[in-house]
Amino acid sequence: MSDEEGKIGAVMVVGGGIAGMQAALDLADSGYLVYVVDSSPSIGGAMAQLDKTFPTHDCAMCILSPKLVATGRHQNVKLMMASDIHAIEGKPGNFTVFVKRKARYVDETKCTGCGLCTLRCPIEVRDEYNKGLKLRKAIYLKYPQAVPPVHTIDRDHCIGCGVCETQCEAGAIDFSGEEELVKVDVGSVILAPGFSEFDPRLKTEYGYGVFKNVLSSVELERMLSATGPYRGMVLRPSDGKRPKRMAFIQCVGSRDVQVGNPYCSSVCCMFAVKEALIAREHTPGLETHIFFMDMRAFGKEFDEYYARAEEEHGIVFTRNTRVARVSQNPETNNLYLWYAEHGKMKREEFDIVVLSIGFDSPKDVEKLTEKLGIKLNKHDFCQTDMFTPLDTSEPGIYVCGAFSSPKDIPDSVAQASGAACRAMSEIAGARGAMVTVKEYPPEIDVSGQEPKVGVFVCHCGINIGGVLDVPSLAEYAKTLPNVVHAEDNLYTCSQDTQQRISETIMEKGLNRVVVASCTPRTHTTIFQNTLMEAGLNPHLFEMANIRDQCSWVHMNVPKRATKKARTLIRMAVAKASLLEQLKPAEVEVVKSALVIGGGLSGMTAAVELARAGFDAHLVEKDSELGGLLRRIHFGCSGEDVQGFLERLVKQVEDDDRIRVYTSAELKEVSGSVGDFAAVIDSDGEEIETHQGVIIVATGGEEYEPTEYLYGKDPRVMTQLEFEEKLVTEGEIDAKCIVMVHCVGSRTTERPYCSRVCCTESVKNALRVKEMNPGIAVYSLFRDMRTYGFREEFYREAAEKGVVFIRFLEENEPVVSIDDQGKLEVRVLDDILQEELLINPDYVVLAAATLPARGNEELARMLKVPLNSHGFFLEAHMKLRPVDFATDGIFLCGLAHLPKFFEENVSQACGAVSRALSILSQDTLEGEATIALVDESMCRGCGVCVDTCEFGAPSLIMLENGRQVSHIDGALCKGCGSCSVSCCNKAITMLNFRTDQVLSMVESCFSEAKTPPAKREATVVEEVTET
Amino acid sequence: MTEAMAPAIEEEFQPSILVFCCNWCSYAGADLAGVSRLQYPVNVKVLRVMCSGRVDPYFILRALELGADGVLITGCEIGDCHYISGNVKAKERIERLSKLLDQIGIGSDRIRLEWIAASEGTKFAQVMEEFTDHITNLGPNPLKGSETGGG
Amino acid sequence: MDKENVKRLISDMGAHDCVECGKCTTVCPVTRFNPEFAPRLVVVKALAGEEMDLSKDSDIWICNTCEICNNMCPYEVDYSGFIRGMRGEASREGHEPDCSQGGLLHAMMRIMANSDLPQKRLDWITDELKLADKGDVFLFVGCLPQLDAIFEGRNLDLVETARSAVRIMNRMGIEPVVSPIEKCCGHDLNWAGDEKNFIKLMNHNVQVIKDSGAKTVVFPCPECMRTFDLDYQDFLGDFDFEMTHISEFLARAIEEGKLEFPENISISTTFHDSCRLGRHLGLYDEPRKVLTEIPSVELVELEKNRDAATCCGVSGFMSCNSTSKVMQMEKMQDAKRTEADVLVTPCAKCRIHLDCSTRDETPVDNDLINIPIMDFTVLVDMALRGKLQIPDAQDKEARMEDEKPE
Amino acid sequence: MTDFNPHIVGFLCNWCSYAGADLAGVSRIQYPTNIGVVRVMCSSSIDPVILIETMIRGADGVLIAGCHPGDCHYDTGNLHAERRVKIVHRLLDRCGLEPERIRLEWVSASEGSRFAEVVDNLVEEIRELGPNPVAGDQPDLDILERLYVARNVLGDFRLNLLVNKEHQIEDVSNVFGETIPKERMDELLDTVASEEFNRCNLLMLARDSSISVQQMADRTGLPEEEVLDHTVVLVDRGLLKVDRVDDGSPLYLTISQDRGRISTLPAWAQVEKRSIESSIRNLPDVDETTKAWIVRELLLTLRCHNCERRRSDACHFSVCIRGLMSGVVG
Repeated sequence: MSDEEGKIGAVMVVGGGIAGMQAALDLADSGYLVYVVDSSPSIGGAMAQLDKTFPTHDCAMCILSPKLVATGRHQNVKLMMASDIHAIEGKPGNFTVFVKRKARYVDETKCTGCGLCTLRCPIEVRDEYNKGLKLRKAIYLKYPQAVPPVHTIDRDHCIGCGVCETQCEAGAIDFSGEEELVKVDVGSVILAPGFSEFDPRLKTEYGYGVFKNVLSSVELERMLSATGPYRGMVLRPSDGKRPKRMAFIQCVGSRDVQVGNPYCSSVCCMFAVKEALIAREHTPGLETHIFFMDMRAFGKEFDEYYARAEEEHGIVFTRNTRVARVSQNPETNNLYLWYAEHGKMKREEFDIVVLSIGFDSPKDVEKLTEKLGIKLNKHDFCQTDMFTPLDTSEPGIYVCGAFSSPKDIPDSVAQASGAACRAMSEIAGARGAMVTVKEYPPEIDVSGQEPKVGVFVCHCGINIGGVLDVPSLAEYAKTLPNVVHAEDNLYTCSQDTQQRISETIMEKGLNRVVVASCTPRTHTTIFQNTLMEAGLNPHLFEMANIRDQCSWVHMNVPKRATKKARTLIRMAVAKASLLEQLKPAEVEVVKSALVIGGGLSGMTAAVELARAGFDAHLVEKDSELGGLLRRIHFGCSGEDVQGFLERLVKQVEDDDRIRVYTSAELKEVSGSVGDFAAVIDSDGEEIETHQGVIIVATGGEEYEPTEYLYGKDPRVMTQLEFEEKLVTEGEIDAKCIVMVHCVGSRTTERPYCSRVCCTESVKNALRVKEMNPGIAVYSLFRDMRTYGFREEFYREAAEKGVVFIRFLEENEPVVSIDDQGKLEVRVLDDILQEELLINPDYVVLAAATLPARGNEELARMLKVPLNSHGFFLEAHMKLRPVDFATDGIFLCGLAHLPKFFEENVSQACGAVSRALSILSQDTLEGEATIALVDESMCRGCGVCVDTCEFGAPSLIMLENGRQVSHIDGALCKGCGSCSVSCCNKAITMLNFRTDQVLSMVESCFSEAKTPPAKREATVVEEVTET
Repeated sequence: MTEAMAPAIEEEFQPSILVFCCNWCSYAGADLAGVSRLQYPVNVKVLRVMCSGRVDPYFILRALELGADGVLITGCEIGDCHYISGNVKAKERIERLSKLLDQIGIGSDRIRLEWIAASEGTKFAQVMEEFTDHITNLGPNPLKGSETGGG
Repeated sequence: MDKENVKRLISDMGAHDCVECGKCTTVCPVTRFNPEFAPRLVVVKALAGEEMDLSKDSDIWICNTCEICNNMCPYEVDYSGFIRGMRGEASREGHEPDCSQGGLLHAMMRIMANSDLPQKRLDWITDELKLADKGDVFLFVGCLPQLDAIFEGRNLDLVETARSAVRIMNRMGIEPVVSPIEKCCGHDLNWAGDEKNFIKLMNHNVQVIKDSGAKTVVFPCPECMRTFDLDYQDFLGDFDFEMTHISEFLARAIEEGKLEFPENISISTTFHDSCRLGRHLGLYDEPRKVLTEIPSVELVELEKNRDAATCCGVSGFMSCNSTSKVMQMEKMQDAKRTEADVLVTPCAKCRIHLDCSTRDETPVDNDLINIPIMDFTVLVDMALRGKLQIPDAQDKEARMEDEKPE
Repeated sequence: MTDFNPHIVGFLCNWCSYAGADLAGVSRIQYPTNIGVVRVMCSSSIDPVILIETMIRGADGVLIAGCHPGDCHYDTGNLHAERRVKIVHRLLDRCGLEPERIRLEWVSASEGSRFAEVVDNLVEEIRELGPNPVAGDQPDLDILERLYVARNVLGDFRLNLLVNKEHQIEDVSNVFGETIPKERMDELLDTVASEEFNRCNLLMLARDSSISVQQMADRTGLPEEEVLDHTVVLVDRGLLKVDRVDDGSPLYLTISQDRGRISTLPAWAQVEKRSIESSIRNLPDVDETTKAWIVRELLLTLRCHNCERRRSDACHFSVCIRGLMSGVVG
């Protein structure tokens, strides 16, 4: 169904990688029905193959699986696996998409992912997920943590012997499946199909596929992963030995016109550094060498990561070398790298050579685009432009992730949220139209009742039943205090057992449930759902992990493992008897937002918020809007930036949903997510506003250089000043111009890369050459970081005669004025190893981008952290780039990190989409397991206020003059640190109360002892045999 | 060593050890050890808490009083804590408790603090193995058998 | 709740004589700040034979057992004894009080009672201190080393009291006996009603002292002194060895001229009468005598002093709550008002609780309470050595500094 | 070597070849005495493991005789037998024994003379091939070990499933209603047989002391990268583990298979174990460890991997053993 003008409140996301998932979650949280279409049997995309992520070395699966589980189980997300788009009709806001679903031969509702079928399947196939280094069966799960955890039969290899059907105890296998065409009505479409890896075979000179020990970077990544072929060990495929020397060759299939990929794939430099570090961790004594042209470490804390890798971890970086070819020593299978250094041809021997392969456009992308009618750019990626980076050529169809241009995980996630925001703006009216809210029976109040515990022990097929004596565990459970019902079943998490559990709850009047099966980390929500369906508060539930932490790890001692399982169940029952029903705190959401900073990001955010139907207060400290954008005149391809700026400012000022406060400062902020109170000082006048969320877009400033005679000689200027000069004076009377890169960036004081200045310099150099090709332009750089498609402009500049001279950090160029008053620049050219002397007419400095001055003060006001360089620190560098740790506050633009125009626009839309996931709800539910203060016990000592990282506790004055602590339910995360730091235990942690934990400790060590006296009061009813 | 061959050493001292695991890192590491079927001694029993910062020194002393032969407190690596600094506080509290345990004669080598990340299944199994051996050599908890029982 | 026990308790403590005049309730410091609590009501309910809930949030646990009521009661009803009896009854029913530090202290004492573990409790002894295995004078150190371990963050250096006592004795030519196997005197367990474990500690400690052959036992801590002097002798009858608090011991030493003080320090002090030293043991004058004896040490009395002094707010780590905070604030403001340089207290536990209150977020202005706190014995030792080091007053910033991880 | 008098074991299917043999007897057609006959209900009831076991037991040749295709009393029994013998031939070749030592013949109930001819011809051929190198008191231990490996492979679920399903999939239809061409199935069976053989071989090598990929490759003559691939599979199956890593490469060790199963054998298996132990006692002087090892291997195959219930042909199998003992070696 749809709203008045026929808009449909649903979105189709093509591609289930990290970008697709982020967009789907944002849309689903904001009240839209989402169809995720992915050609592979489960979602996860390329990130699922990674072992660790740079620069934090987080384990990729650890940070990805919460998103996987959330997407897999979200009420408003429908996964359409092993499916592709067949055709699309209709207009923006009302599309009809025909989706072709390949047959999987496994019923998604029945398969529990237990894997018994794979044990018996006789057919072994090279596993694509592990790049062929490992084998999988004809019936397989793409990777252990796959979502949905449903197996698939690979029809090309399966000989149809039918043994899997005999093994499947859930009866989920059905061989009659065939391809079907499904019609789906959606309002907008988001394309996030990701990328495909460049086939290194095309670079024949490196011998991939011929020499055994030449690997692609993804193959090495699989080796490094614990679920990989060698369980984390790096072994030479030729002889299974551990390598002593490993070489990385960069730009394989990137920056290479010959193979048709002239662009830079943006991530391979950092990917190689990370792999080198992790490989050394896994292989003591390993030497790693990286052969590269430019080290493109432009992201957040990338440069420090690169510097640490070189100085602390001893990774050998061999600069500006393009490896000519690789040859092999036939006996030892070792490899020789041939490369030129200072004009001489050198040969170095290595055990393993890793090719850092670049990105290609996704497989069969032509089919997709011709069906959807969207245009591709000359590299076969999606055509977008600077001002609308998230829109494709087709209105109503949006793009995000690597398909728009090669990018790393944080940029993809930010863009995914951005695309979600754009997709929502099209169908703002139909929000919540197609979303169903699950109805639960009214909750029974059990507070007065005696604890009556029901224990359900699981066989989990043979996973538990194969080692532990499960029936005896169920019998033992019956003897425990407060237990009135105990049973064992084959698969407790299967749909039918769930049904039986809720019936048993109602029939026996159980008011506590204990399930002894697998890990609570993944299964608690399933069982809590069952409790709610039986009218029980979900927190009256406890799990005993007798699979992952008992049967699977004590296979050789089944008797003693069963004894341990009895202890674990006894502990769970002891705690269950003391569980209380908990109601999470609810907060009313004020349906408006505060945007701090009126630059490009701030204005874009305000416009998108208004378009989504919410009011925005836009606070700008200058007298007019625009921020740093006012000083940028044209884009790399000559786009009219100032024209766009005027249109944007007009759009902001004309929109009655946006209240603009210029030359205004934020005085004070209080409250928490859902209801922030802000006091704005708008040139003298104090205004109080209330809003549900805050978006920080305070932008950045250009660095005032002190080096290279800047400020002492008018002929030395910054790139922005030079751009203004080019535009205002129209032409330039000079014979020679020298541009110096990394001025103020990548120094000990500011050890970060300002990301945009390499491209800014190239842009201005091209404009100069366009005006007068006769002018000699020298560009002195340390690393050319024109990543992504900007590489084109760097090549164009070189072709047009701009001379690029590399200098090392230790011998920086020297700018001086000679006796005739002419400017003089001396620099040691790293390649030619000679000192050059140039007399330019102008020296243009690529000055760094600094965080805005007011960041410290604002950070203290909002209680959000800054990173060591003064930019704002986001909640998670990889997966929550636009959120803060404190809920309800979001971040975008230069305030997060210096970045390009189109990246700012994407991140601004991303911040809005994250904000909409809160604004679209009327009330917000906080955590249920939070801390509570017993005001009679509390001395108001303030220790908890200092302990808490989330600012949840605060000291309040009671009417009788006593000072006590109060904990804000919306902010408390339930970690429990404050309750331990409180000397007289005035703070109780719901669900982990001290007496609950102590009851577990006591029952763990008192085998026969009945629990201490005080619990004898509860008389155990006569246990009725069911 | 299979069950059948174990009867001879059945009476031999089998320590019972309590392990506090934090929900986000070390508990996930324990699960990964399970998923990869890494075998470790059956003497360890895990108690899940939301953060290592939730482990009160009294829980540990109470466990020792009730006859625990060893108590292992595990949490996220410093800097990885889901609640930013829960593990830092845990480290301080455990250090202070260790001094007290030495003074009253139980000895601080009965307890140990270990950081185990969610991806370190093998490390979890190793730590369980090492700590169980360490406690086995140390011998049973001297308080065992005395009916402290508390209150 | 066993009716017979309560009846016997009421008669033992003379509670029958209670005429409900309510004087106890008026002077009770707890009632002043926590209107729901009234000592009289507890006794009246017991007299009426009412079934009382003895779980951890019952009234019997809120009382600080500071014995102001005993002191004031015209009919000498031993109210604190009655409360201790009721707590014994509660403990038999398995109830435990809500202790600060999560019950760490009580657990430690129970462990000590039920085991003979090799303690490491003499690390505080420095070379300059001369001690003996056998001898006439026995110094009962008590739980000072353990308390230092638990409250390490506060760097109170409680064990300096024991060092000072030994230095002073060495100066008097006495080499005191300090026992490596001495255990906690069990004061907190006694007042928490855990009689079973208290008796074990008692028997052990008395045996240790008997084995050492000491004639006089000197107690730096008033709680140990009270427990030995009153509670141990209640169970075991009079001991043949003499028990004195360090203040009595020093007072007598000064009388006998064994201690002379150099002239060169001048300091104004005010003295906090710990409940155990004052009301329980009646030792009001001895500490004052010692302080005034030290030349150029001026003693300014608190507004509420001697038997009217209010309690430091917490006893046996059981009743630390909002009421105790207000009591501590009032005490510190009293001390500050005397404009003395330092507040001297004879009891390590009072020092812990008062120091804790100043380090908190305080409702009153900081400089109304920022008077440094010193231990009585340490002050005397410093005076003797002529080197005075006044510790700086603690406040919230100091606490933040201590807790910052290095 | 004319005076060599081969021992041959003949498995004759009750309905056709046994009747054929009787007919030869009735018609007094003479044939050499070297054959010891075991009557089985159908040629398909002979588990390929038994064929290898017979060779281990020292038989110089084995004859399997069944009904002509189409005549089988149980409809497709002989077709299964045919495929099983083909697999055993492949494995014998890998073990270094001449595949011709095991021969499959169709002899109908009416072909008495043909039976005699077959026996005669087989005896001659075996005589040329010479005695079974693992028979007698100095068995060729290398071949013996590989025979054990072959036995393990045939005991394993994977190869058995493919052999047993081959007929259904090639001739009738698979679960998708199609048939798989014969070449593809043969090629599949070839690769599976050699893969499983190599893997079992590696497990045998790594049984006592941990061994590196390099050493395994030298001992087996397989290329190192193939050995590495096999170690990956064996580690995943929980049969092999990385014992330790010395300077260059990881050393692998087989995880002992008893996993507590043997010690918790159900009652009937205990009975079976005693009967086998007693009957095996008079084997040629094989040392104790190999004997214990054989018992364990036999017990492993006795129970269905799937449900650990007793396999239907187990009792049959024990009967054969007793028959063999008395028939050939005695």
